[in-house]
Amino acid sequence: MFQKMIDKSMAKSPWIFHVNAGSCNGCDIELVSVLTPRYDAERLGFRLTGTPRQADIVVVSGPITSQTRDRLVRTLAQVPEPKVVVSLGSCPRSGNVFKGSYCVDGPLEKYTHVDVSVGGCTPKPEAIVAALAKAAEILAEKRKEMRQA
Amino acid sequence: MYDFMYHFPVLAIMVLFLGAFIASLVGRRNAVIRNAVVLIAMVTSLVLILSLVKPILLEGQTITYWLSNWEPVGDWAIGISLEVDALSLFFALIVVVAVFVSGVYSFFYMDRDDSLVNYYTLFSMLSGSVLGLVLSGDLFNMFVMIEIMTFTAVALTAFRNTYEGALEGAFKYLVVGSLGSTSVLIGIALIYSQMHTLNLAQLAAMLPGYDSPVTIIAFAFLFVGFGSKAFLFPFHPLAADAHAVAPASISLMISGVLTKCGVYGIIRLAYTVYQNVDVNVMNALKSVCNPMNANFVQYFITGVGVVTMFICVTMAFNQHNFKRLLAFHSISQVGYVITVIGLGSALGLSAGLFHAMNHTIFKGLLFLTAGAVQHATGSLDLDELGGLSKKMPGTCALFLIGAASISGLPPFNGFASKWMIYQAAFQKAGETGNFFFVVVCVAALITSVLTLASFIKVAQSVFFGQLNPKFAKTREVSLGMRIPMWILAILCVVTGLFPDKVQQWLLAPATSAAMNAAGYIDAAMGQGYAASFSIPSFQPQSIFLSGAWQPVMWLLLLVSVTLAVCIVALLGSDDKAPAISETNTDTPADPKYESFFSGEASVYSQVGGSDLFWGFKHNWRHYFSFMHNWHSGVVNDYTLYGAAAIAVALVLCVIFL
Amino acid sequence: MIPYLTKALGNLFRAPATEKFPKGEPPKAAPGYRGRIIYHPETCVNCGMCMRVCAPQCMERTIEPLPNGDQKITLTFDMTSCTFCSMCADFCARKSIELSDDYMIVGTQPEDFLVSGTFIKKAPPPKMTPEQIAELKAKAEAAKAAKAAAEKANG
Amino acid sequence: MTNLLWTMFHVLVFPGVLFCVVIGVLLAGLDRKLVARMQNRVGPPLLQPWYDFLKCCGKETIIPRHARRSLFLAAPVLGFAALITVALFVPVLSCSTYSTSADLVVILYLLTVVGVSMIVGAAASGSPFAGVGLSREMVAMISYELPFVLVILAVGRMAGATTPLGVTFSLQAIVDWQAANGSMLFHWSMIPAALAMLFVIPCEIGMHPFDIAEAETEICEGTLAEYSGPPAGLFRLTHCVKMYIMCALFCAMFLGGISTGYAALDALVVVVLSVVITFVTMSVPHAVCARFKVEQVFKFYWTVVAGLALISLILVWLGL
Repeated sequence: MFQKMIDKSMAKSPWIFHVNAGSCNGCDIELVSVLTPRYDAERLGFRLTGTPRQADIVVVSGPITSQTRDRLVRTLAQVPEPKVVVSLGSCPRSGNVFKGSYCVDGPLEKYTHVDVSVGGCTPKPEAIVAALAKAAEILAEKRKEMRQA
Repeated sequence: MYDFMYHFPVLAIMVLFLGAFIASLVGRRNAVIRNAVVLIAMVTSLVLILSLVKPILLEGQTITYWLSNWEPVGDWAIGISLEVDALSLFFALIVVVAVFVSGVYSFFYMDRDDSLVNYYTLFSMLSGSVLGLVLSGDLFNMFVMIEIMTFTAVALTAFRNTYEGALEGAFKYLVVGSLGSTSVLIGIALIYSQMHTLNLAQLAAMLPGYDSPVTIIAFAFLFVGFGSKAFLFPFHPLAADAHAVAPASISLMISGVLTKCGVYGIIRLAYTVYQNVDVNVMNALKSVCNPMNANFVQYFITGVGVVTMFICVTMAFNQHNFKRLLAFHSISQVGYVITVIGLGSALGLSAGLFHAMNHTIFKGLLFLTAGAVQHATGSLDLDELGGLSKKMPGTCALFLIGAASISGLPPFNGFASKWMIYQAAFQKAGETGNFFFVVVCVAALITSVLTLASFIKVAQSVFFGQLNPKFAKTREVSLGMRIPMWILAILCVVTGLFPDKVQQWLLAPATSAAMNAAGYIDAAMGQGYAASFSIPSFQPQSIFLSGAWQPVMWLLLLVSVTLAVCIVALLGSDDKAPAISETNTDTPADPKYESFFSGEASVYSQVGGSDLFWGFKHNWRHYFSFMHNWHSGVVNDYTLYGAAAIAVALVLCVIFL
Repeated sequence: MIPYLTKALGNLFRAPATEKFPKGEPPKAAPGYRGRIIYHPETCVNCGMCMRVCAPQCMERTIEPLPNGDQKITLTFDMTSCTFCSMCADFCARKSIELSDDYMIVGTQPEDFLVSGTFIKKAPPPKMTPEQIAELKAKAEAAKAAKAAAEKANG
Repeated sequence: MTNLLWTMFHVLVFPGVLFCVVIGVLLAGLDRKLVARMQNRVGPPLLQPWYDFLKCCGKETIIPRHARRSLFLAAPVLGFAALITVALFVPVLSCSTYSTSADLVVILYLLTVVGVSMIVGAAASGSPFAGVGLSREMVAMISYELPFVLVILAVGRMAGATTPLGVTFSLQAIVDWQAANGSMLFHWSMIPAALAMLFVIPCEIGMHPFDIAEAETEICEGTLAEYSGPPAGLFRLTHCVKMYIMCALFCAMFLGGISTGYAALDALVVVVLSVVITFVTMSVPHAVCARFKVEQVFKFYWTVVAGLALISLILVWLGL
């Protein structure tokens, strides 16, 4: 019973940790705006945490510059299982306008499995909310898989 | 019935001095014999004093021993006497237990030093002199013992004279300590010039009714002298300098035992000899037999205590040296004791005695853990140490017990005694309606929080956080060093859990004895002697508590709640997501187990020492910078403060008494 | 602080400003919003201008020759690479690229982000021989002459 | 036997674990909802803290390399248990379980134990952020302790003025005095103390404008920086339960003596009062204020709040 309750609440309380991997700050601002009254992601249980140790969803924005690469990998490793990785905006998947730069080590897939991506430069907050909601569903599924494994 | 026990006090003292003598004779050849001699001496005195518990503490007898059988003739007590009532025995118990623990610890702690024969000789002499002081029935003998105590302590402080500042610390202690001793001597001389006797019992009978400015001045001198032995404000900087460089076992002695001698002296002086503390029952008789202004003495003693405890705790905030920090706390706790002793109520006195006892236990424990850290790492610098809990888990646990005790966290003994202290101060305020005692109570409570903060700082700087790579090869100290610490830690818990038993068996008899001046006089000088000087007979005071605290019940509840939480956790436990820690330490570090540092690679980054409590220090920066300048470290200044203290005490006493 | 306080307390009795979005339809984007690209391959002439102006190089063109000499041209726009600058649409002479107001570019697979279109480019007719050219020229001149004759006759 | 059963009932159900957790979670959920509404948002569901806790239980617990494993895991359990024991000692209006065997100073220190367990847990985690966090937590503790102590003394004097000792610390005596003389809050000289206590509550709990120790944007959750999984959840739950306990303590100190005669009804009244106190002391400042700086918290508590408490103490001392 306890386990089922945990399974159910998994999708209801996903906490977000945001990694800026060299982003231009556009996506970061939009991610914060998701918590503003108009979009209010908190009503779905989302909360921005300050530490990866308590995060369920890691949101990565930016094209993974060579300066941030190691820090990103380390931070991703420090998130406890089950976790979901969301790539925010066009940059993490492709590099966007920074593609081919000497200091860009993208895409994000090279370092981790990306569960949900949001396209856009920058995505609209509604799109981010939709992506996070999807990520929460995936989180609950991962928890079930982890328990059955 | 206890005829043979009549000799026990003097034997307990002599055996220690004899131990010192024999150790110095044989010790140069054979370390084992030397240690055996010291151990035998310590154990013998421990057993002798413990065997006195039953007749004195439980049955309320008083043993008076006249050396060479020079009993008083014609009501003049000229001979040297030992007078052991419950108060003396209470302090003697503290002394022998501390000496035993410190001695056993020394055998393992001092293993890297040479010329140990000097150490053990001085150590035994120090022990003997302190025991002699608390058991003595004669003011001049007290002075002699104080002198032996001070000089052996000075020598032991400088024992590790290769340490930076060791000689300096010892020199300061010597100079300013001599000032205190001189003050005692002047007081004794003044009293002798007036009363023609120095026997405590006889003085206790004669002094209260004797209206003379000379005895009042003598009181000021004696108070400052004993205060300097307890390192009260403004003598506290000495303790810091001495403790920081002394071996840990000697720090235990200085903070746990020597300061208690000062406390004992002040209690004897104010309660038994001068009886100038307002012990409520005697209110009516006060105007008849005591010319001194009892209220003033109370305010004076309490005021000194409050200032001491508050200044020392704030000074401890800024220390970088583990033992220096402990030294300031040591004086701060003695400040608590002096504060409540000044209240003059039965509850206050028992709280003070309880705290004095607890202070020896927990501060001894803390000094020994500091010694263990020093022994294992060779450093005491709070800015440098860190993360030792992984290397020295036993010492860390012991330190946490000691820290919780001194910060007054339930259910340890520090809480039990501090709780009594708050009640005593607040009740005094309630009874007298005087706001001063409310301030005392608030200061005591705030000091307690600041103490907690200091010890959080030590815990974080020494035992938690990240291990300095410099100390990667640190090993846990030997069992021989941990056992004495465990003894003290267990005492911390036991006295904290059963304060009512401690109250019943130790504190109540000692409190009664301290307040029972008539009984003390009669035991030495014969029945009826006190009455002939119209010293009122003792009426036991009952203690009312204005609150309630049952540690055992709380602990049971805590354990049951913890169990309940654990059971719920186990029932709902999820073996798929267990608590995981790194298993393989050989392969390159797995970043999963690194501390989160915004994704940075794991580097040594310890937040500790002077980095902590910024918000507090920032607001108090002017006070701290003033205090920093005031504690100049110059021996001339400290001597000046000491002289000023004597002058102020004299002026105040002359004006108000 | 007082104005904040009154505002906060007032808000308690006001309907919240929050969108209903995750339940129900996503709200419409503002006019002029540049969202997911719509590509009309039927009008595309494969001029390649869009690829030249695209800063993040989000288009990929594959040219596949067909046996009859035609070319199958596939143009793929990667929405996770696009900056939605609308440069391609502006430069497209045939207006075969436009940016819609669909901002919901969310998916779990890379394919979810691809917009592609395919068209077949007819092979040009085969080259003419000199005789044919001469014949055509003669035809043209004959027509010219006939025209001139007709004008003369009318004039 | 029945005695043991009653003890078990007290520990597990009322006013122990179950009651505290349920009310604490509801209060915390309500607080979040109210803050959201005041910020013109919809806000999370009422049971959100409970979901958060359950979610944490389903996560992995990582023990970092620099952590001291045993203390790291024991600290949250110990803190939670110590907090529940406080609940057993705080009288719920006139209905008290063990409040005769504890007093205000004991409660003050038991609450300190809760804070210290969090500090020790943070220290044991070995993280530099936790180091900064515990330093701030301690400064916050020093800050609110002075006004708290002054309030306790004022209440103790007020309730004990008629007793032979002139003062009292006993919670039971305070509640009895209020039953006889009306609640503390309705004596005008106690109003500044009540105000001071209302300021102490959010700082003691670490609610938003005073959450300097867990500032997630500055120092990465501070004391909780390395906690993951069930221990982190337990810390959050402790936080929720503390909200209820501080409210109940305020009720006992300032609104005690009101009795309906039925224990269940009394508990309900306390819950309702707790909701009001939560709204006034936690939700409104949370919605209106930005986070204080460390030194500002200290200054604020040692000047304004301590001043309020001191006014009350002096008034009470003058017999007003």
